[in-house]
Amino acid sequence: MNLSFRTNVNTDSVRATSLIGLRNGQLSDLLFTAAVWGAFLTVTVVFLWLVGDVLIRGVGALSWDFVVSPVIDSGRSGGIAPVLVSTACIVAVALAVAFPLALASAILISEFLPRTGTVSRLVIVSFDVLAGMPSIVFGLFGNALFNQLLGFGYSLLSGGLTLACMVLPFMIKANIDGLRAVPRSYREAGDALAMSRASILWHVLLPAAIPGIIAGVLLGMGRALAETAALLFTSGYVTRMPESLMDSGRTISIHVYDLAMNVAGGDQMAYASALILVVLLIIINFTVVRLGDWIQRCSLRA
Amino acid sequence: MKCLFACGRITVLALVAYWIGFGSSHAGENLRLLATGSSTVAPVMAELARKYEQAHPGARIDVQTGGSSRGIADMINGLCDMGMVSRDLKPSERVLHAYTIAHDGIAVITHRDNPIDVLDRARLIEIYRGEVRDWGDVGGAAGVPIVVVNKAAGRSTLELFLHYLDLSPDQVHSDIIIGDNQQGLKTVAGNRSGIGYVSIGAALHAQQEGVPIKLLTLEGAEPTIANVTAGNYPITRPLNIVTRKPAQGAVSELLAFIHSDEGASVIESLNFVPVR
Amino acid sequence: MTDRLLTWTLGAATLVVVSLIAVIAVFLLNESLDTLNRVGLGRFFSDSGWSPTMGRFNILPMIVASVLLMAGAVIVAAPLAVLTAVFLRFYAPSPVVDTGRRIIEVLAAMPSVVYGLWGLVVLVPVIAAWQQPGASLMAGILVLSLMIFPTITIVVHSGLTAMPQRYIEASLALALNRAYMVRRVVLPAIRASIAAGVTLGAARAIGETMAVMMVTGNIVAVPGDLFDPVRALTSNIALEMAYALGDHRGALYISSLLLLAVVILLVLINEFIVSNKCEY
Amino acid sequence: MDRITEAVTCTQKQENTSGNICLCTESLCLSYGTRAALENVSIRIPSRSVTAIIGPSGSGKSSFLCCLNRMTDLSGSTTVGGSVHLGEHDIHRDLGKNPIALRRRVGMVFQLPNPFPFSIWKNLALPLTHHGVANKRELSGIIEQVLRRVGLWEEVGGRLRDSALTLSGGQQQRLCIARALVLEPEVLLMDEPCSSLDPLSTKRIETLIGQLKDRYTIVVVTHDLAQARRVADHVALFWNVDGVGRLIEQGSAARIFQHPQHELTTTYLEGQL
Repeated sequence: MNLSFRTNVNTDSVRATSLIGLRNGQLSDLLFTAAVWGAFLTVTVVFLWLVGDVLIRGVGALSWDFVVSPVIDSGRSGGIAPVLVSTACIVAVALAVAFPLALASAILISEFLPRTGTVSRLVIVSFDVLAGMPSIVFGLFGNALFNQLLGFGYSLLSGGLTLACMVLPFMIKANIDGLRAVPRSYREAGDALAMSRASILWHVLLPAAIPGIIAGVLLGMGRALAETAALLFTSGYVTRMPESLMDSGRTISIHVYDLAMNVAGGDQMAYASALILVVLLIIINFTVVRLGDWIQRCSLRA
Repeated sequence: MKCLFACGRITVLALVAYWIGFGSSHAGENLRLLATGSSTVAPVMAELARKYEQAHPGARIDVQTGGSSRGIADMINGLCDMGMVSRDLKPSERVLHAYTIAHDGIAVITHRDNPIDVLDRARLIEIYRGEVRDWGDVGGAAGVPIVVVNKAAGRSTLELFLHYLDLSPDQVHSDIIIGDNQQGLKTVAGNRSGIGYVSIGAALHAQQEGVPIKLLTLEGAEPTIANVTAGNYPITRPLNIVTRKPAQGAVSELLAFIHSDEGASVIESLNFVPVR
Repeated sequence: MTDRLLTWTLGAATLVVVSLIAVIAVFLLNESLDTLNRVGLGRFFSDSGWSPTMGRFNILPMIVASVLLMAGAVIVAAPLAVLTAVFLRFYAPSPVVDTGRRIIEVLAAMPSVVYGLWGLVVLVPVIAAWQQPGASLMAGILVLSLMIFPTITIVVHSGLTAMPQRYIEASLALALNRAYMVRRVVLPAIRASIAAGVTLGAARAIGETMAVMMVTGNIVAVPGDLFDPVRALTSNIALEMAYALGDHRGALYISSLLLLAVVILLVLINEFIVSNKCEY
Repeated sequence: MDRITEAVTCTQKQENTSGNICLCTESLCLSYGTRAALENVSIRIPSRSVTAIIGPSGSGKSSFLCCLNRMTDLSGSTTVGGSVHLGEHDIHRDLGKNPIALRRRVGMVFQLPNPFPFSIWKNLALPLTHHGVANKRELSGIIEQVLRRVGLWEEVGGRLRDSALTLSGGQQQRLCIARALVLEPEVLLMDEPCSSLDPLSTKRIETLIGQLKDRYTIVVVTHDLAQARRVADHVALFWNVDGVGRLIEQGSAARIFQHPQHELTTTYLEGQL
């Protein structure tokens, strides 16, 4: 009360400069503050709407039976056991193929190629292109190569191989980050001990880079789990328990899509499956982010 | 590091074991068939396959939808063992062999709450040409826009329906394009002002399941199995299985099962007309 | 000796990965070439419509739809993303910062099919109650902008974090208020990050298939307004690939080449922006 | 506000300083969270002269400087006790809600030159447009004037559209001084302005400080005693006593350097000499 009065009196003496500018400044400051809060609140509301929708509609149909029962009547009843098995197979194939390739490329790029050289620039750009490529294009490629040319047909194998191509750039990037976070002094210490590059790599660098490597695997897993378009024409979408990798099978993402689009009365089951998918992905993503923070802290400390 | 490699090794071993184990355990009676194509045929085929598998342990018949044209395309590309096609083969497709397993018709559907019960062919043409855009103009609720649901190209239901209306695909004005029968049912059930057309068998089945749709009477004939069987209903079609070579082995065994009395009862239970 | 073996192995693996992009391009080209020779590129833009089974191959309406979807999504998402990033960096009270970060992370982790499901079941009926048929360009733009929003936010936010504290100190010492500082100093200083985020988001938007296919109605036509249904290039491939034969299949592969070209362009722009980013 | 003032452990002899007192603090205390950084600082800074704040690292010199234009508000966990008066205004009470108005009157130059990554022109125009100068001719007038005042006009007058980051370190620092001057502040705070510069640039800045003191009250933090001797009219020595920064002695430069009264001052001056 008293305070605000005095403030007014005193700003009068500051008026010699330009008070109008200040007043305008305060107004625009207020508007801008409102805008950033508004943006964040909008995002929060939409987020709650989206997550709440999935949670509320999905949780009702969720039970242990749902996880272990076969798909009945196109998914209107029963559960998603075969879908989970197919998903696991496809993701396993994708990771088993992509992991060694990704790790090897990451080691070559971060340890053997000069960081700013033309070659590594070119390689990195090609990874960026691969990372940005629409998944449906991977689907077409996989269909032409794995399904038809190599004769795998609609199968978990075709789907897994297609996804392997897709997750490669993400895994490589995470692995590179992990390796680059290993302090330079480790390598120098190894060199000073006259160790060979191979044994420095094996005994020093890889163990130190494990968090990054795990982050890469998880990232690839997340990408693979979330993918739909690339699998429509490679793994197919049979709903039954696969008996070998040459069987067709659908991942949980495709199951959600199919229930939502093609099954009248399938919405609740779609939401239940979506809830499982979202929870899996959130767990994976949080682990990756925390690993990333940890890696950054380590590299800062070093 | 060691732990990581151990995990990797276990995964690889498990995968190999899984693959080899399952691959070989059924080697003796290795009957594996994949049927792809028409979403009208798919539910019938799936149910027939289930019954057939019960009678023949070890047999495995997988079914995938995608439209009649997919059945033909997959057959030509060698991606499936049986193509499902819900129409007659075109002259260019006659290199394939077709086996009719049932008959079906196409029903015009609206939402259950739509007051319309009957539409004649001329009205349908006006609606699908986009000349009539309001339900009020065809005797329904005035002021409610008509949302025209149309099938995607390559679907035989589309071809037959447009043939019946004597329209070319360009003449059709549609608001939503759908693929499978099931998607058509779902779209119309979810939109009170929608109109669409799907397989009679699928529509009747959905209605029994409580999906809120209504089948319209066309030219005085209700879309029922009886009318399709008697030939009274204006849009009917055969449901076919196509193969590249004449059916033999497992496929012909399956066809024999389909044409048996047991097969016929399965087909009837799903509101389709078996081949007599 | 082991070192040489190691280098060769690593080199071979990297070669496989790097050549993957070439292999993909070759496959797509191989599947398209026959059709390109027979039909000619011109007809993809001049035919009277898209009905490939009848030999008419005009993909222009779908290109227009894809571009509109991408532009619309960027126009909606980019300002929202920039404001949110600014909020998290300069305005949010510290407990809100963590919550905000989590929200962005979860949105980023959400698979496209879940966005599609939400769009189909929740958003489309809301729009339909207002403007029939609901499944429309508008629905596509909203769902896409929600999808690319976290991508842009994360890139812009890391740009803000990387920006040196001394610019902020200087601004405060010059008696700039917070809004003015953000608008005139901070945002111009991180414009490269904003551009990088936008190109990344745009690449994601134009490549998205499932969510778009589920909410746009998939009519092949140039939309007259925001509430008309459209079909994106990607959705077209997903819808028709299953049964496409001959030139029809070729046409789909050609549209995928087109998509690939756009993405490569966006990635190169992004690369250019990032590599020319001033090092403060 | 009425913090109990403990017995000051050092003699703090107030002496008559020539001219008006522009800035003065009364029992100023500052803590970051629970860690105290400054305690019981009462200082008088005469106007239109150069006051040098000297002392070893960690004695709270920079923290003290930040209290004077409330840059301490920047981090949320700081608490400030005591009072700071600018002219007759208490900067916390009278200008309480509005540090912006305070910072218009108290400019600041930092240890590292921090021009914005924009053109030279935009660096100088930005604060002006914010404070309501929109006329382009007026802008260029002010910009030329301040650039001349810091001796940069001859060097960069022809390339105002170039990025400020292309300038040398010394030029950047003079640009930052110019940028602080465009708002015509009463006080100019300088936090070790030469510590990142080469001797030649340092000399230019020192000369500049000498020229500017006719118009502005200047407070310079420095750990370079020689520099303090060269530029300062008044000197205040800070010391880290048990982890907390305290003011040990203040007075005219001539007196402090020739007749230091506190033994810490003597030690510090001897150690450095």
